[in-house]
Amino acid sequence: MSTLLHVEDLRVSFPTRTGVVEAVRGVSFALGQERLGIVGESGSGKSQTGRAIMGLTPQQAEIKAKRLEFSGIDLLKASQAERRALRGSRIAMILQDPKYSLDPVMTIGRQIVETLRTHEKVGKSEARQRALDMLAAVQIRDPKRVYDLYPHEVSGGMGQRAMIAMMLIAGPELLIADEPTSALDVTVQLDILRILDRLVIDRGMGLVFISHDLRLVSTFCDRVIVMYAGKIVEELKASELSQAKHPYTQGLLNCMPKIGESRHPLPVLDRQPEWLL
Amino acid sequence: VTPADTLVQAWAIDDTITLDPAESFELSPAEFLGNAYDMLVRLDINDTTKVRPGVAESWTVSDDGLTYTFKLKPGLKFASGNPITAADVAWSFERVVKLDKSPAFILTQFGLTKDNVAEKAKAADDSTFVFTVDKSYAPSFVLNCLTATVGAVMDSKLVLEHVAPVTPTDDYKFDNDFGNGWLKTGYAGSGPFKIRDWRANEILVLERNDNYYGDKPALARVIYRHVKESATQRLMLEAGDIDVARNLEPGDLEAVSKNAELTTTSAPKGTVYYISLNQKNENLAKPEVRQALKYLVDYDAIGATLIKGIGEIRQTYQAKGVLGALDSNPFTFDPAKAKELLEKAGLKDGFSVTMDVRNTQPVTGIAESFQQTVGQAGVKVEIIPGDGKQTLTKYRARNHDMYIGQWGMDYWDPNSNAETFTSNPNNADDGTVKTLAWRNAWDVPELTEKTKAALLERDNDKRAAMYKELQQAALDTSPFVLIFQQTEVAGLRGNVKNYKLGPNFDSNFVAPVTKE
Amino acid sequence: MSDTAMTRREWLLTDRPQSRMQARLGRTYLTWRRFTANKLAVIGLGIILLLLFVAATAPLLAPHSPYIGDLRNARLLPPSSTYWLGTDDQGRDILSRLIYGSRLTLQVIVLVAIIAAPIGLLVGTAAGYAGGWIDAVLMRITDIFLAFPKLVLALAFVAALGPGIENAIIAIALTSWPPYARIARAETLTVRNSDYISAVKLMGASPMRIVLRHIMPLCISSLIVRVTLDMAGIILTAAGLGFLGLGAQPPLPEWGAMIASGRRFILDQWWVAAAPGAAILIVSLGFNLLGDGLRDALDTRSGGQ
Amino acid sequence: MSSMENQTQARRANRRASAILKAVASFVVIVATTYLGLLAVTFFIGRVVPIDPVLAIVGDRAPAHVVERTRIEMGFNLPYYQQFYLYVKGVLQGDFGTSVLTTNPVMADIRRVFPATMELATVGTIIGAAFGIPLGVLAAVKRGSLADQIVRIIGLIGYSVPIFWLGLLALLVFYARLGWTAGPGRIDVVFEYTFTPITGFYLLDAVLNRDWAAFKDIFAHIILPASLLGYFSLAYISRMTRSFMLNELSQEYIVAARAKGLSETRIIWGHALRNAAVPLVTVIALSYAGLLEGSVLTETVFAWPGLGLYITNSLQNADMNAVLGGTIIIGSVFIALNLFSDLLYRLLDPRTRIR
Amino acid sequence: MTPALAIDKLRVVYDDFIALKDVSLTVAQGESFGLVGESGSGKSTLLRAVAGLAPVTSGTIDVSGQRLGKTRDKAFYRQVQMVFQDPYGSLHPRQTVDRLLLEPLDIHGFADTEKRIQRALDEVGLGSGFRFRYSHQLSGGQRQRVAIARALILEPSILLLDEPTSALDASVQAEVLNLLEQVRRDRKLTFVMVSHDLGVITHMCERLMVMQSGEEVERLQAGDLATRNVAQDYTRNLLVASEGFVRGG
Ligand SMILES: Nc1ncnc2c1ncn2[C@@H]1O[C@H](COP(=O)(O)OP(=O)(O)OP(=O)(O)O)[C@@H](O)[C@H]1O
Ligand SMILES: Nc1ncnc2c1ncn2[C@@H]1O[C@H](COP(=O)(O)OP(=O)(O)OP(=O)(O)O)[C@@H](O)[C@H]1O
Ligand SMILES: [Mg+2]
Ligand SMILES: [Mg+2]
Ligand code: NI
Repeated sequence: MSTLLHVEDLRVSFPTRTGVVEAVRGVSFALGQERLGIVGESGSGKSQTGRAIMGLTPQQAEIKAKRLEFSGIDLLKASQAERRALRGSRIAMILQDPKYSLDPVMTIGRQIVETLRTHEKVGKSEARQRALDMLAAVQIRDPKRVYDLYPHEVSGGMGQRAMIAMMLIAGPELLIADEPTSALDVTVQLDILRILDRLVIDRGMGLVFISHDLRLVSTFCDRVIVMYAGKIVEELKASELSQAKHPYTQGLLNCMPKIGESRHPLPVLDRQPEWLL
Repeated sequence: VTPADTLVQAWAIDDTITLDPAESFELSPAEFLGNAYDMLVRLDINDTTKVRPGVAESWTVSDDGLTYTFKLKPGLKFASGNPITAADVAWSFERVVKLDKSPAFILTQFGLTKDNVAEKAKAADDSTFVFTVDKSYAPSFVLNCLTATVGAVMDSKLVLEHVAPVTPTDDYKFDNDFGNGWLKTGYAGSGPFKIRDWRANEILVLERNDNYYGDKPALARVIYRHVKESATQRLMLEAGDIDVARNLEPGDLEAVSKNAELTTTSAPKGTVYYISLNQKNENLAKPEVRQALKYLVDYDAIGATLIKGIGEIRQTYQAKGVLGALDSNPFTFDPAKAKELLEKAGLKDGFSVTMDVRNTQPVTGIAESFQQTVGQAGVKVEIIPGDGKQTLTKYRARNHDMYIGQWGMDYWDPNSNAETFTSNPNNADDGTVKTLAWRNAWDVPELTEKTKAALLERDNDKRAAMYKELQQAALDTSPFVLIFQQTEVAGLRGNVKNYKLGPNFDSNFVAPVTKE
Repeated sequence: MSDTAMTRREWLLTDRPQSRMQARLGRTYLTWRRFTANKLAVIGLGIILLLLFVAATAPLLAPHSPYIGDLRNARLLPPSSTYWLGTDDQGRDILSRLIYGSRLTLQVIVLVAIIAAPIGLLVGTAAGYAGGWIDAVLMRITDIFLAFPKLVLALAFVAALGPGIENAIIAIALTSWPPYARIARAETLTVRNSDYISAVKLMGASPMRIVLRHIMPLCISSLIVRVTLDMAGIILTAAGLGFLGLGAQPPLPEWGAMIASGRRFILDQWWVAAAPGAAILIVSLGFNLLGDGLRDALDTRSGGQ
Repeated sequence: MSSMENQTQARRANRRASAILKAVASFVVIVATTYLGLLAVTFFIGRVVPIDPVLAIVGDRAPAHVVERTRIEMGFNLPYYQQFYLYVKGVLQGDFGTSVLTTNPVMADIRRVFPATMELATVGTIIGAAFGIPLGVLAAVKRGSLADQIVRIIGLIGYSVPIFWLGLLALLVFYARLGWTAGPGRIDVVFEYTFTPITGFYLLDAVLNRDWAAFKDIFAHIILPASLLGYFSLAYISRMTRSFMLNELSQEYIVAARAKGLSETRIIWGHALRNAAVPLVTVIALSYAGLLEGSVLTETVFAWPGLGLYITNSLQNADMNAVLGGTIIIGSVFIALNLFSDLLYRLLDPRTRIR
Repeated sequence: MTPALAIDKLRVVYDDFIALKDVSLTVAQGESFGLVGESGSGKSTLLRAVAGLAPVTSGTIDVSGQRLGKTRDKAFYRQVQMVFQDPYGSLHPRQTVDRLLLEPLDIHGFADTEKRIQRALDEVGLGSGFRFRYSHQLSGGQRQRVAIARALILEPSILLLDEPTSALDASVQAEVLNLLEQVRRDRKLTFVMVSHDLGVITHMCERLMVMQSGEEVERLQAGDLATRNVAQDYTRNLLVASEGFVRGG
C-alpha cells in the first residue's frame, strides 16, 4: 500500500486580537489507501487539520509543517494555482453541513458539472451524463430530477449525497470528509457511510474521516487518530478502540449513554492539564 | 454651434404660462408676443416717451379727447394670409374685455365694459378703427396703453375656427371661450415672427412670418431654450451652443464682457426693486422710521457689487426714460442720520422686525446686506425666506412687516407705477383696488387724488411735472425704500449683430438681428 | 506603565467582576480598546470631536464675524492671510462662517438622529415583530412616505411648521425615517423567530418588552451604520431645502446653504462653495468611519473572537 | 399513476392557484391603499402650503376681481372634501386635471417630462451599477486594503458633494474646457426641425428614426448628467455590494467552491456575486426609484426638462393638479419597481420561487 | 392525581402543512417522558405547542389539570419552561448571562434577584466568573447550562427539553445530562424530553413515544428498547442505526 499523504508536525495558528490561537499543534500522520478516522471533541482542531491539507485555511492563518506532501508533491511549496489544480481533482473534501455548503442559487447538477469542467475538458452533454452517472453512483434514485433541483429543494441526506457526488466526480485520490453525517438523521447517516465505504473499496481512494462520534468511527474506519486541543493524543486501530490507553479516549468512550445500560450519573471526563502538553 | 439662420437664446422662460395676449401678463411671454403680434401703435425704442405706428398708419384724437380714430395701413395680412381689417382690431378689443383676464384692465380702465365694448371699440370701415374713452385722458397715456401686448391685433377669422363652447355662468356670460383655450399655445398674429412651438419650461420657437408687411427678419427662426442657471448659460455661450444668454448674473456678466469672442448689451427696464414697510406695523408706521430706513441701505456698495451691470441705483419709483421720471437719488448710506431719526421716533435702541424675501438673486443678497446695514442702527431684521409665490401670497394679504420685491410696469406710461405706488382708493382690508400702497396699508387720499388728476392732464409737460411731484412726495414720506432700476443684460456671441434690448420686454425686438 | 494604571486595568479587565458596575465599566473599556484598535475609526472620532470642539468654542476660534461682512471692499476675495478661506458674496469671512456653521450642522445631525432613527426603529421593529395587520398598516404608511417625493413632503412639513432651520430639520427627520423602518423591520424578521426571542417569550415578557429590550438593541448597530452613512445626505438635504428657501434663514452660516449660494460663483470664485463642500465631506467621512468603527466595536459577537 | 397521486396533484395545483390569487388580491389592496394614501397626503399638502394657487395663473399684477373670479372658476371656493372628491373622481376616470402652469393636461405634461427623467435615470443607474458593483466587489475581496479605502472615499465623495456643485464642475471641465461632451439640454437645437420624438425616450427615438446623427448628439448630451447621477448611485451601490459580498464570502459554500478547485474569479463572480445579486436587486431598484423621482438640482444645472423640476416648480406655484399627478407617477414607479424587484428577486433566488 | 401534562388530539398546522396530526399524550407528575423520531417528525412542534410557540388548530392541552387557552399568562410560564436544542441560538447575543437571568426575575417582579441569580448559577455549576460574560464567550455546554439556569430560575414544575444535548460533545453531553437528572431529583420536576439519540432517551426517561411525520408510531417503556421489545419496523430501524456502522450490510 503506497502512502498518499504525509503530514509531519503540522501547525496552524491564528493571530487574533487577544493573541495567537494555535488550533493545530504538531500533528503528524501518514495515509495510504485506507480509512483514517480523526476524532476529538469540538475545537480540538480536526477541521483545521483537514482544511490545512486542502489549503482552505483562512488567509490570516499561519501554517507550518516539517512535511506536507501529497503523492510526492510538496504542498507547502506549491503555488496557489498548483494547489487549486489539485483541489477537487486529486484531493477533495466533503463539508459538514449540506444545507450551507451548496450554493443556494445554483442547481445541483450545475454545481457538479462545474467541478468536472474545471478540471477536465469535457463537452456539455458529456459532463451532464457523467454528473448523472455520479448521482446514480451515490444512490440517488432519480438523478435526472435531482440534477435540476436547487439545494433547498432536497432533503439533508440527498444534499449530502449531492455534495459527495460533486466532490468525487473528478475522481480524487484522497477524500477528506469533515463530519459528513453529523447533520443527518441516524438512518440516513448509515446510507451515506455505506456510499463512502463503497467508493473507498471500489476506487482505492484514501479517506480521512473526521467525526466526533467515536462509535461511528470505530465501526467505520481502519485507523483512528484521537485529537485533543490541537494535538494527537493517541493513534490506534479502530477495532482496538475499546482498549484505548489514553484516559481522554477512554473518557470519551465511556461518557455516552447506551441502550440497556444504567449508569446514573454518567461518568464525565476529568480533564487533566498535562494532556495539553 | 448654432445654425447660421437661427438665433438661439438661453433664458429662464418658466414664467410663460399662456401665449394668449388677452391673458398673458408675465415677462418672457411679453417678449414672444411683442415679436409675434402687432399692435395699433408701438413704443418707439429710440425715444421711449413716444409711440410709433404699428398696424395703424396714423391716428387722430378728437378735441374733447374722447375719440381716437386709427387709420390702418392698407393691404396688411396676418401670418395666416387673412387680411388685417379694422374689424379684427375691434374684435380683438372686444375679446380682451369679455374674457376679462389679468391684463384686461389696461383697456377697461378707459371705461370699456362687456356691454359697451362693441360700441366703444369699433370698425368704422375696413381700414378705420374708432376707440372711444370715457374721460379726456392724456393722449400719451391712452396711446402708451395701446402698445401693451394686450392690445395685440388678433386674426379673428383664424381664432373663430378654434373657439371652444362654454356653459355660461354668473361670472362668465358667454357661450364660448373666444379661442382662449387654443391660444394658450396657439398663434393668430401678424408680427415679424410666428410662434411655431412652445413646450413649457423647455423651448419656444419663433419662425419668420413671410406675410409680415414690414422689413422681413434676416433670421429664419429664433429659439428660446429654458436654461435657468446663469453659470450654465455662460458655459453654453462660451461653447457657442447658444447665441444669447439672458440671465447672466454680475460675476458671469463680467466674465463674458472680458471674453474677446463675446459681447454684451444692456438696456434699462421698467422694473424697479424696493423694500416696502407695512404701515400696519406700528414701528414702521412712524414717518421718522420710514425715512431712517432709507438712510440705511448701502446704495453705493450694492450698486458696485450685487447689481453691478444688471441694475442702476434709483430711489424714485418711475423708471428712467418714462415720461415725468424724476432722476433724484437723495439718500446715501448714513447710519448716524438714521440713528438720529430713530431717536426722534422714540426708538433709540432700535427694534426688531421681519422681512419676507423671495429666494432669488439679487433680492436675497440685497436683503442680507440690508440686514447688516440696518443692524448698525440697532434695527434687527429677521429674514423670512420663501419661494416667490409664497412670500407673494403673504404680501398680498398684508401679513408682512417688510417685503423686498420688484415691480414691473404694466404698460409704458408713468401712470402705471404712479397708480400703484402712490394711490390707494380704499385702505380697508376688503378694498378692491389692491395697489402696492394698499398692500402696505399706506393710506394717502391726497396723493391718490393727485395721481388721478395727472391722468387727465393733456399737456405732456404739465403732466410730467405732476408725476415728478408725486415722486418727490414718495421720497419724503412713502414706506417704499426704492433701491434700483433693473438693467436687462444679454451676453452675445460676437457674430450676433443688431441685437438690441428695449425698455420693456414686449419691445425686445429680435427682427433686426443678423448673424455673420 | 505605572503600577496603579496596571491595577486599574486589571480591575477593569478581570475575569470575575464583583458587581454589575464593574462589569459594565470593564465592558466599556474593552469596547473602547476594540474601538481604538481600529485606526480609521479613531480618525473618525477625532473628526467628530474636532467638530464638537469647534462648535463649542466657535466665538473664540472665529477670526471674523460670521454675519457682518464688508460688501464694498471684501467681496469674493480669494483665500489670503487675512481671510484664510476667502470671503463670500456679502464680504464675510468664509472660515468664520464655517466655524459657526458647525453648530448648525451638529444641530441637524443630532435632531435627525434623535427623531428619524428612533421613529424608524420603533415602526420597523414593531411592524416586524407584531406581523399581521399591524405590520400591514405600518408598512403601508412607510410605503406611502417612501413613495412620496421627499422634497414635496419636506416642503409640506415646513409649510405646516413654518420656516426656519429647526423646522427644516424636523421636516427632514420626518421624511427620512421610512428607510430606517424598512431596515429595522427586515432585521426584526430575521430574529423574531429565533430561539432566544422565543425564550424571552417563555419568560412571560410582553410584546412591548420584547421589542424594546430585546429586538431593538439588535437592530441598532446596522442602523448606526446606515444613519452615519446618511449623514452627508441629510446635511445636503438641508441644503436642498435651502435651495427652495425653506432651510436656514440668512444670514445663518449653514454649510449646505453656503454651498447652495456659493454655486453661483463656482466658475470664477471656486472657494466660496468648495470650502463648505470640503467641510461637509470631512464631517461625513468622520461619521462614516466612526459608524463603521462603532459597529465593529459594539458588535459583541464578532468582537470576542 | 394512482388516483391518490392524481388527487394530491390536483390539490397542490389548487393550493398554488389560491396562493397566487391571494398574492394578487393582497397586491391590489396594497396598491389601492398606497395610492389613496398618496392622494390624501398630497391633497392635504396642497392645502397647508401657504401659497395662493390662483396667483400662479393670474400673476402678481392682476386686479382683485380677476383673482376672485379665477378662484371660483378653479373651484378653490369649494369645501376641501368636495375638492378632494372631485379630484379623486377625475383621477378614477383617468383625468388628472390640467396644470395651470403649462396649461396642458397633467397627463400630457407627465408624458413629456417623465421620459426625460426616466431616460436619464436609466442611463445613470446603468452607469452606477456597471461601476458600483465591480468596485464593491473589489472592496469586499480586498477588505481593509488600500483599494477598499479608496472605494470608500470614492463612494463618500459621491454622498457628500452636492450634485449641483459637481454638475457645474463637470460641465466646466468636460463641456466647456475639454469639449468632450455636449452641453445642457437633451438635444441640440439643430435637430429641432428634423428630430421627432415618438416615445419621449430620445435615444430610443433616434434609433427608431434611424437618425444616427441625432443619436450621437443625444448621447453626448445625456452622458454627463447621467454619469453624475450614476456616480451618485455608484456610491450607494458599491457600499451595499461590499457588505453583501462580505456576507456571502464568509458562507460555507464558498469554502466548498474552493474545495472544488474553482478559481477565485469564478468563486467571486460566479458564486458570491450571484448570491449577493439577490439583495442587490432591491438596492438597485430603490436607488433607481430615487433617481426617477428626479433630481431638481441636476435638472436645473443641465436644463433637463424632467419630472423633478416639474414637480418642484408646480409645488412652488401651488399647481396642485400637477403635483398630485407627479406624486401619483412617482408612487406608481415606486410600486412598479417594488413589484419588479420582487419578481426579479424571485427569479434570482430559487428559494423564493413558487413551485 | 392529576397528570402534569395532558395533551389530547393536538393538531398543529403551518400554512397548509400539518406538522402534528392529532397527537395525544399524558405525562404524570414527576415523570420523565421521551420523544424520539427522525428530523421533521414534529417533536419540537409538540413542545412548542405546549409552550405556546406553535399555532394549535385543534385539540387540547391541560397543565396540572388546567386547560390552556390560546394565550398564555405569566403564571403559566412560572409553571412550564423550556430548554432549546441549539445553545448557540437560544441565548440573546447582546446580553450577558447576568442580564439573561435577570430578565425573567424582572418580568415576574422578584425582589431578591441578586441571591437568585447567584443560586441559579451555582446550581448549574457555573461560578460567578461566568456571570458577566456574553454567550459568545461561553462554550456550548456552558451555554446550555445557562439556558437551564434561566429555565429553572422561575422554579417551574414542568421542563420541556428540546434536544438539549444534541449540539454538544459527548463528554459535555454527559455533564449536562447529569445536571438535568440532578435538578429533576432535587426539584421533583416533570420532564418532557426530545432527542434523536435513543441512548440518551433511555438514559433519561421512563416512557417514550416514537414519532414519524407528525404522528405517533408507538409508545414504549425505556426497558423495551434494551430488550428490543418493539412492535414497529420504524422503531427497529432506529435501533439498528444507533448501533453504528456495519460493513457489508
Ligand atoms: N478563523 C479562526 N480564527 C481564530 N481561531 C480559529 C479560527 N478558526 C478556527 N479557530 C480555532 O481553531 C480551533 C480548532 O478549530 P476546528 O474547527 O479545527 O475544530 P474542530 O475539531 O473541527 O471542532 P468541531 O467538532 O466543533 O468542528 C478552535 O479552537 C477554533 O476556535
Ligand atoms: N414555523 C414553521 N413554519 C412552517 N413549517 C414549520 C415551522 N416549524 C416547523 N415546521 C415544519 O414542521 C415539521 C415538524 O418540525 P419539528 O421542528 O417539530 O421537527 P422535529 O421533529 O423537531 O425535527 P428535528 O429533529 O429536525 O428538530 C417540519 O417538517 C418542519 O418543516
Ligand atoms: Mg469541525
Ligand atoms: Mg426539533
Ligand atoms: Ni450640442
